[in-house]
Amino acid sequence: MNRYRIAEILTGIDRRIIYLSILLATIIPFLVGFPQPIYVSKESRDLYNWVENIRDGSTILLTFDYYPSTLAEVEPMSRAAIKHCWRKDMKLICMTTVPLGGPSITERVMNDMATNWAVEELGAKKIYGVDYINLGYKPDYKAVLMGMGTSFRDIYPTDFRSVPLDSFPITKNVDKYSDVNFLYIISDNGIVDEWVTIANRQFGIPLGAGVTAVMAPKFYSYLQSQQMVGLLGGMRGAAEYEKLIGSEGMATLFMGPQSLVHLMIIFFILLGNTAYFLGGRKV
Amino acid sequence: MNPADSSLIEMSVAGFLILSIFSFLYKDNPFYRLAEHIFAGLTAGYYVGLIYQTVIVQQLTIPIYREGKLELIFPALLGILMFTRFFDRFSYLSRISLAFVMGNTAGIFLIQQLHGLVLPQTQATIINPLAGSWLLGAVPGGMIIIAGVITTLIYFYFSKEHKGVLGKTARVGMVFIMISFGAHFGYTVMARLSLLIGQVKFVAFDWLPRLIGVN
Amino acid sequence: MHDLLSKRLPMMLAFFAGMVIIVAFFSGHPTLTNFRSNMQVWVSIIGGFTLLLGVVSITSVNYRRVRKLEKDWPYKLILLISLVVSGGFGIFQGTEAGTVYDWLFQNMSAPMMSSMFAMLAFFIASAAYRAFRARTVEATILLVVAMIVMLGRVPIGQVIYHRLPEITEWIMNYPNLAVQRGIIIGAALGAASMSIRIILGIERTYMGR
Amino acid sequence: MKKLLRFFTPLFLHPAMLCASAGGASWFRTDRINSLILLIIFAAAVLIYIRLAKTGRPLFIRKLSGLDAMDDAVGRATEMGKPVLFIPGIQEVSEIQTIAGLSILGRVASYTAEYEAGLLVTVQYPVVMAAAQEIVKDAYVNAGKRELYNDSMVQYVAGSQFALAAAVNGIMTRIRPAANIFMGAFYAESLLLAETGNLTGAIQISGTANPEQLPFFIAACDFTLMGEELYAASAYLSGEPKLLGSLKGQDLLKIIIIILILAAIVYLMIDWKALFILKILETS
Repeated sequence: MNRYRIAEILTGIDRRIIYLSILLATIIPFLVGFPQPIYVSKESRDLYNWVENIRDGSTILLTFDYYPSTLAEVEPMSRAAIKHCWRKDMKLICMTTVPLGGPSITERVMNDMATNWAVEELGAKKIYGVDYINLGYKPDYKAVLMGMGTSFRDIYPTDFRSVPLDSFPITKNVDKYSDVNFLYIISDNGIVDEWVTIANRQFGIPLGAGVTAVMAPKFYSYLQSQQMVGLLGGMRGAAEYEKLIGSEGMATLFMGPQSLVHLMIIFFILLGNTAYFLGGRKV
Repeated sequence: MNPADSSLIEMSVAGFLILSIFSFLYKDNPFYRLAEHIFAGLTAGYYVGLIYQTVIVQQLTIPIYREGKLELIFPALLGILMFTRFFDRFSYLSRISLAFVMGNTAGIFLIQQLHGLVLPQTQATIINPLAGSWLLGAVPGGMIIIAGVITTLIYFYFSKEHKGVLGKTARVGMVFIMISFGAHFGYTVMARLSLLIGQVKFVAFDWLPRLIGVN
Repeated sequence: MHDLLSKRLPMMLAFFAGMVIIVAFFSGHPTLTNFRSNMQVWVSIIGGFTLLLGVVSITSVNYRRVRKLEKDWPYKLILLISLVVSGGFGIFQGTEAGTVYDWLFQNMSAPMMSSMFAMLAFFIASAAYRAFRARTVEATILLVVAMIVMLGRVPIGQVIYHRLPEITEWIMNYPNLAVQRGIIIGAALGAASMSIRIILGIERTYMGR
Repeated sequence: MKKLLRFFTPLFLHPAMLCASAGGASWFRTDRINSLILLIIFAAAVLIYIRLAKTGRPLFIRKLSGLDAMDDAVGRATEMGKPVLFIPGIQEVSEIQTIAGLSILGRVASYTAEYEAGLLVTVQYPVVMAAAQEIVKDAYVNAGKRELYNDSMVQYVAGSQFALAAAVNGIMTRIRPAANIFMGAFYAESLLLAETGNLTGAIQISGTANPEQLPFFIAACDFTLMGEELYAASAYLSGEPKLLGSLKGQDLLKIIIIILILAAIVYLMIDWKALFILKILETS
């Protein structure tokens, strides 16, 4: 059998076999367990330390800027962030700039954390309007971010449930960026740029972000220019944060399958290239 | 999704739709098309509910009635003007609202880019090239950053032919760009796989075991 | 009159709105920043109506197909029914947790949207095998770095070679950072020149001419 | 009415008051003067270059290698007797990338007209279809090959992102185009298109400004226009003054930035106490 023949056989593999092997690679680690030492990167540690050093009981603006399509990657970040903040008894003002699903995801995650996690871990429910609030969504994110610099109430006359902001203790004395201590962005899209260039640069509020791995490489540039205090990149970043706050969750669990599928993909790239070179660099 | 809170019916609805979408991997089929159309319909419906509550009720009705902010009728009219684009004869009227929004966006954008990005990013590049990380030996990180930024800018410089020194610099820029895109590539693969893992976990370990009564 | 409404007024408004932002930014006087803030409320409200444009066009297109019983009309009918149900409950019952609207989203839209993107994992695997070839020097560098990063960012990479996470971190923080910065500056200049053209009325492509 | 007046008053008051209290801290933020200077320099550069381009002064832009490759691809298609497939992205015509893609389509169409190679364009929106038909027709008329043009060269493939990818993949495997050209805004489907194209053995040339899709195009295509190169290519091909002028203005600023960085670093290396340089660029 000459090398061209081998190359031909290799290129002839049906794509469904590849799909199946990927599927198996995601399932097996759940069943057998996988080694998962997690190395905490500097950008995650910086974010953790920054939040850790904020005074207990401060007010934080937490965003849910993501679509349902990336839930698996970013929801663990939101949960880890909420845990960290609530352990420090911080007040969370939540909002979203994503029309499709943003407000509903905020509702679900916040309510779940407030009623389930808070009771288990902190011993008491977190109360809507006192410990947290969901402002929901307003159209045209640029206008929203700019307008909030002057007054939250102009843009958000009410919360997501149409109750005026003045009727909640949490927002009584909060009406612009300078009234909150930190901006915690969890996002799966380019909105992070707007937060950095509007909220951070023009109104001076410090900001940290958890983003999907697709977005992450870009934001390293903002770390070094100190436009951002820390960064969580993808599920891996979430796992690192879970390790930092000492509460292993979904992201840590997912690192097992993640390891194995990465190996699979690398194997496929190498195999494909072997076929390519054996076959005389022709497709 | 928090499977612990959901009933079996809820999980089954979700699980069925997930499998319908994934069936596209085999080939285009009626289940996929059904899911696709339900999805498109629900998405449009989601917008209707969302805009009604957050804009019509919260941004218009409540402020106008409770606080007497009558001037808010104008943006509402400008918004309605947008719909003239469905009528050929009057479609030009929609430009009025559109231009107002575009002007505002452009103004914000302009300041964002120059003040929020160009200045601070330039400033952050002015660093001591000899300081910084000596990790991986040889070249300090600061030098890498300076060289990378400048050669990348040169690569995207279009006013001169890439020949001679300029060509060599641009070539270096190209290598830098490929390293960065390699990182991007790795990260993107990582992201897509994470999403798959999330879905597989729901179907194979939360929903199916409950459906067949193992759990 | 037609010329005024279709061309001159829009251009004047774009100029006015853009200048308000710029002047308020450099002045920082409360009168101006408050005015700017009010303007943002206006823009946000108009933005809401813009989002509905898509809904109107999707409804009319599909309604026409159903009425003419074109091919695939049952699918289009299902689309319309989903739209009416979700939108109707959203308007009459509300959108917060516990409503039908919320239920439809959490149990139907969200899982489907997640799956759409999760499907890409399979496509990437297949592309990794068939299309990602070291055919040029550029592609080779790209693939090698990609493999290092993919290993360096998962626990198994650390097991294979203990310095892989550090190497990955170095790649992200130095060469990657530098290139991203170059791209950010270049793109920022491009976006800024576009904005200048819109404010000054040189760029009117968005108006559909 | 009163409320309305109150809303608009600042506008009328402003210029007068600005003059009256020029230099006063409350009407001008001196800490932002660096941004103002940058804005003025940049706006001036862009506007002057646009004016120059309008007067017909030739402004040089280097030719991009991807464009040459496009000519070769059309040539190859002619030899093989197979068509060229062109996709101007999957966005509406209001997206700048789509516009750039369409202006590149004009060039490709004039080549296919000249060499009498087949051309197939697939689009996702009706408006883009109308625009693409117009552009292709123009190219064929200008090349004196009106009789070779027909409207079905531009095909409307409706539906979602993945439905489009599936349909185009079908077309690719059936007619096996000699060359696939992807120019415009692409998202997750980039991977699907490029992979299938690769499998059918076509020459593939791509261009997009969406950075997260670029790595996939680079790995799977023969030539890729990256980010700004897409815009440069469209300015080069369309020769429109506003695009050319802006590109030149941006180029000038890039050079200024490079010089600024280098000069500041050298100065800082000589005298590390000269940190005021960094202060000049400080934003607030």
